[in-house]
Amino acid sequence: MGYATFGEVLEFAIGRENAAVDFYRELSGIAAFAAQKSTLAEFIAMERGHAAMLEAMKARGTVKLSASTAVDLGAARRVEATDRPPAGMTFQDILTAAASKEARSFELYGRLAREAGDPGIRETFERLAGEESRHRAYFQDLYEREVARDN
Amino acid sequence: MSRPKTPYVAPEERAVPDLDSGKYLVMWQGPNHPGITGNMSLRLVIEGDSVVDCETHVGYLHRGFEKLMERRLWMQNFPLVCRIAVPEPDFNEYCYAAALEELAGIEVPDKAVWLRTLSLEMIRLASFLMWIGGQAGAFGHGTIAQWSVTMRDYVLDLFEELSGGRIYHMYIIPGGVRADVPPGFLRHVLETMTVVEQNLKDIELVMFHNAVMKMRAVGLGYIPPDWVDRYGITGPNARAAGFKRDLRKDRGYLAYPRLSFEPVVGAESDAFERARLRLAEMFQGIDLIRQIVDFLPSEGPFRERLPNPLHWKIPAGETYVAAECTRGEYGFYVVSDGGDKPRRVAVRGPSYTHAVSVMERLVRGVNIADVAGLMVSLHTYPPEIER
Amino acid sequence: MDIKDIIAPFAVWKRAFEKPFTVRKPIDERPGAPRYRGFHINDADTCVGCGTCESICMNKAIDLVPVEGRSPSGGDSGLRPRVDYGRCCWCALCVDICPSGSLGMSNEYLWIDSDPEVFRYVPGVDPKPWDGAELGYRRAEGYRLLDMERVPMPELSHAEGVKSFLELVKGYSREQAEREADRCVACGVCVASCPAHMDIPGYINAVRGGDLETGLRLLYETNPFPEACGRICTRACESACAIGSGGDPVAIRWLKRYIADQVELADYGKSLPRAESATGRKVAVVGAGPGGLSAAYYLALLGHKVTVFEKDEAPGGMLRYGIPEYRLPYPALDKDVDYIRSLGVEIRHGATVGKDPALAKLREDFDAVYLSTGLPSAYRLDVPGDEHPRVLDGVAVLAAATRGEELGLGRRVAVVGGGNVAMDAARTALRRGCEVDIVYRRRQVDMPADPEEIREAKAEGARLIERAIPLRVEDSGDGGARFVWNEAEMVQKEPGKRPVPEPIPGAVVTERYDSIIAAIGQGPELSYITEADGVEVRRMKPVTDRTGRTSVPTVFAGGDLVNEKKDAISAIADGHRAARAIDRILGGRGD
Amino acid sequence: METGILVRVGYALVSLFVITNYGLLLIGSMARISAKVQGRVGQPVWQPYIDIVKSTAKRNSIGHGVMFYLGPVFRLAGGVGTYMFIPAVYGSVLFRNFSDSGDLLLVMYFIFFGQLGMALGASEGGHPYSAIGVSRGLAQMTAFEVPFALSVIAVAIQYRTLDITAIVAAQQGGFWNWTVATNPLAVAAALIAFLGMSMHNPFSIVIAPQEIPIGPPTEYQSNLLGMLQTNRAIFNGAKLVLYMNLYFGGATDVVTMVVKTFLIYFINVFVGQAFPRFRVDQSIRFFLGVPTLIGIASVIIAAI
Repeated sequence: MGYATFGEVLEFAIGRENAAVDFYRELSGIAAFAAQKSTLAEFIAMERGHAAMLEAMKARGTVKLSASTAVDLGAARRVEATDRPPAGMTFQDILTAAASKEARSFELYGRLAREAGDPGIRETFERLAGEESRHRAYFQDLYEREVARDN
Repeated sequence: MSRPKTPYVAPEERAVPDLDSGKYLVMWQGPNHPGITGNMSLRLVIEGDSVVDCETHVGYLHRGFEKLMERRLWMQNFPLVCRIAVPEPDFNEYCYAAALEELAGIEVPDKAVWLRTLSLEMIRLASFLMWIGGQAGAFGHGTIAQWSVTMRDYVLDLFEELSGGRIYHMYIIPGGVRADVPPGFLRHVLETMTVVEQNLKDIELVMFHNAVMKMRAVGLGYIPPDWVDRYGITGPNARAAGFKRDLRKDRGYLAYPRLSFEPVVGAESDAFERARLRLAEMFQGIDLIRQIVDFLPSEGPFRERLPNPLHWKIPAGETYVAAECTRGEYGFYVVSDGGDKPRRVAVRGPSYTHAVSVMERLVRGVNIADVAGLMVSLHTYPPEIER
Repeated sequence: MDIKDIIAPFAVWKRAFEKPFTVRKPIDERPGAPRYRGFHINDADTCVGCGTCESICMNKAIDLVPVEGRSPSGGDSGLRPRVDYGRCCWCALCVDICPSGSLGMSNEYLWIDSDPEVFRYVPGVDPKPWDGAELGYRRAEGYRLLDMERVPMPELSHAEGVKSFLELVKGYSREQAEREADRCVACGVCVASCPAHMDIPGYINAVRGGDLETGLRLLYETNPFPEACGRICTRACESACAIGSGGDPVAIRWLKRYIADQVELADYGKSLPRAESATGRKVAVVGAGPGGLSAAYYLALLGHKVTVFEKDEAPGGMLRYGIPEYRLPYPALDKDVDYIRSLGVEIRHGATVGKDPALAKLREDFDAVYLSTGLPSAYRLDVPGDEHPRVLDGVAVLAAATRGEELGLGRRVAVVGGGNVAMDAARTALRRGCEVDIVYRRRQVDMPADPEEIREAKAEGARLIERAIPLRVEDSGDGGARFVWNEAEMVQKEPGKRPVPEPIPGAVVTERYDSIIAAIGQGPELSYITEADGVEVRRMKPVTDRTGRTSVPTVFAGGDLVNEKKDAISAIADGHRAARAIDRILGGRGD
Repeated sequence: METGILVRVGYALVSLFVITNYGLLLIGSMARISAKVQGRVGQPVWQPYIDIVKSTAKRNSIGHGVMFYLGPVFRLAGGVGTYMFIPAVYGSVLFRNFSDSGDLLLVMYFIFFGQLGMALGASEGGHPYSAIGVSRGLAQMTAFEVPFALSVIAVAIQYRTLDITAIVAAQQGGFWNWTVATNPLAVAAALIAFLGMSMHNPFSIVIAPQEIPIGPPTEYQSNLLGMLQTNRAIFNGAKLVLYMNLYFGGATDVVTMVVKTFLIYFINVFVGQAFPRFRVDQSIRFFLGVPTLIGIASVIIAAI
């Protein structure tokens, strides 16, 4: 494990959030019309917010995220999507992509937490995992409400 | 007590006493006088101890029912009509319901017919019991009044059990009745009838074999038979004058054609005769109630389905439905213009005839002490005068 | 004088040796009879505050008043009856008529207080010693003042119905309609629950009185699609109906249909209003569905020139392309649309806004634009293999059926989803001779479809497979597809939320189908809104205010595209609301 | 002598107090018995006390002149006077009252005195019909006084004295010495008159609510009514003691007095519950008929 210190852990996390921003921005680039762009812009803003929060955390040296893991709606497995939705992507495609991305982040942080030797770092990863699971739940909830209404 | 060979009959012409002569005294009896069976008032002109002239004054109880009914839905009038004759509300309920059913062409289930008959006979008995207390009380015999009012309360207990109300039963609803008999009710009816019958026998012994009662009542308030049709006298007042008239027989409504009874008829036509006749009718009523309990079907619906009471419209038409109540012919004349409210309702209560026109003439020449007893002997209920 | 007359009266003394009639403590020893009509009791939770008690009370002793802790919601006015015992005559007609059966009477008859105000209270809300009394007056068994059973609607039998696309529901006769209308107590709870706030008691009253012209006028005041809504409305009103609290709700939908069915289109003009004069303002409506055409109707009534842009070849939107003929026959829909057209509304078919003309052009050419494009495309199944050619789009299948195209569904068909689209697709497939399985992720009770639709789909022969989570679609190699799902169980994960299906490990089922129709949900088509238009869109919905106005002052939006309910009547309500708002920005008074 | 008088006055007051309470309890218990006949549980025996306390506690706001106030005073004076000149218990110092100071005639005068005072007072009550009520009452009183007076005359002739104590003394020594045994006709006439005097049925004419409820009970209220109610107890007691002395051998101790008077009073109730009431003309005709004849017969028997 290369992320031994608290700062490094946060750096890693910030990196991932920024990568997410880039991901959505990339999607936005191929978006065909305004409504898609506005949806993606919303998600970008959300991920930017996470990154900013982590930055602030790093600056203060405290972690304020809650460690409780959000309820897994069990749909992550089902929402197995590629990172690159087609150009004519629908709301469904965007939500699926976002949810699966959050799910992968959650799994990653979870693995990192299990592997971390230092209790402080483990705790930080667990908190990050919890945060990502909440994001994923948010997207899944949105999916349930807006897309799969009849399902 | 022997009756006079030619009873005194007041002349039809009203004497006009000269009130300024100092010979007469104008005396108001009522409206809160205990001898006036309710809120009405008699303006008596007396000379010495006897009444020279009488004028009845009503209006103390006027609530304008007939007019109120024109402003209420057909079904909303159902709880209203019973208030027209307080001690005997069921006849209002029956006449109103029957009139509506006739106009709307509704057939009432057999069970409801029997339950209605039961209800009417029970209230007849209660009403008579109240009357007999009044009659004894008017002559100062409070003991009888106490007994009979208790007996009436027993009958009202039955009504409470059957309908949920003691005075206003609101049981006979257009289309049928409101509920079947509760469990054990018929047994209670028979038990109560035994008690009432026993008590009536006591009353008969004490009140009708009583020297003082006879002194007071015999010969009092003689109604000549020729008055009956002229004044429209009905019920026991007419039967005591020798007329065999009873709507239960003559019109044969409800289950009466299927019951066995003969109208009681008298001859002497005075207060004592009327009292005796009513007592006989009470015994007859107990018998009728027993017959009804025997006949009452145990199964079957008790109410015919009616349209939504909030929108119920009755086809245009008019009808008059009458029933034999304790005082005589009780009738409802109902006119519908096809709307959801009655166009006009007129109530024919026997008290109007008896307590106003007959009373005014009958009371002339009577001792003031007898005015109350005479009035009660006509059996009138002021609330039904002012509907 | 008889000596007996002097001796006999002394018999009164016999009584002195018997038990007295009266009792010492009447209140303790003599409770009211079990049926006694004493002070009221009310089960405030069962009560729906319909106020029928208030209507029947001949003394006006009952008032419906707001009470602490209850707010109006569908089917509950939030009010509760307050009884004034200065007026009450204890007739108990209120108990007899109470649709929900919540009102009763205790057998308490004694209550003394020096403050007269206390004798006016709300039973069941203001606590009283007799609350919940066992004894007291109740409506007798078998005695109702109201008719709690709906007049049965003549319908084609299921065996008959599944053979063709004939309309199933035949409609009420005059006698039936009047009898059904008679059941209404005109409480008006339904009005609040109707998205369009139709004057339901008003038009039911018109049916009862046989005054269909008034009825039609009342219908058109809030809804220019009476024929369509009279058949396919989601009828929130009937769920709210006070009669439904103790029996079958009044068949409000069928009564609406009855009015519209009975009046000939040619006679519509006699009872319906028209614009008094043209304002000269022009409004463009995008989408000729119920929402768009409603907006067009009310705008036309206000004197504006309305042009409707519709990409399809016929008007009606989802009413035409989404709802099968057996539920809403095209002549009925045409009647509604034709009347709207008769007011001068122009419908341009084959005009796909965004391509031709562009939204910017509409904004330029018209004084206002109303967007009512709905949710035209079905979402994918979203499982591996969902792009298999035998996986079909439910909405497209229904539209193809409308166009009379050959569907080519094959013999065995799976419909995935539990909404009305799924039911319609299933029943359409049944009518095309297919064997249909409806595959749903949760249970039947969780299905968003109208229970009646589910019942009928099953009755017509569809097999319902519950708790089946789709896993993937595989090619069967013989021109069909294998549908693989995982059986699930319902798990209550979070208290208060609906239970969630959890896959049972290993319980995987594979079935071969000729076609798999996906009907899990529909999405909007918003590509016609460009960034340059400046219409703010959030989560694939144009952002609007209460009146339907978007961030661009002259552009309004409504219907399925915007609202949460996503049904015809809500779209109609949106259209009406937007029409009034548009009128206001065009200088009118908006009414 | 001075102290002797004071002691006697003191004794008389005690005697008056006892008879008042006895009278009230008697009324209460008779009401209770009447209730029993009527099928009721009835009022408490002490109800008359409650009534008096209640009436006396009420405010009086109506006055109709001096005579109106004096009416109840006369009435009470009549009651007290009647009692004061009758020996309540023969041979007892305490209950001797002032019996040696007056004779039967004085007592009879006092019986009338109260009624007349009442009539004067009530007539001034301001009610136009008061006169009717009072005249009905007085007419009946005049009628029942005839047999009563005849009976008293018979007794006076029989015992050759008008001194009540002497009359009682003459009856001592067993039942066969009582007037009821020696001159039953006189007793019969007196008892029938007593029914009228007590205003129970069938002679309850003045208080008949169904006829003319006009007269003292309607005109007087509050403490004046309380006074009348008190008098009713005293007056009843006095009359009962008088009857006991004249016809039933008097009493030598309080217990005998209570038993005898109770039984005499019960005769009223016994008849009263069984009959309705006469009209006033019937009542007068009645008293002047058979009871008067009996009275005359008793006088003749006593004289012979």
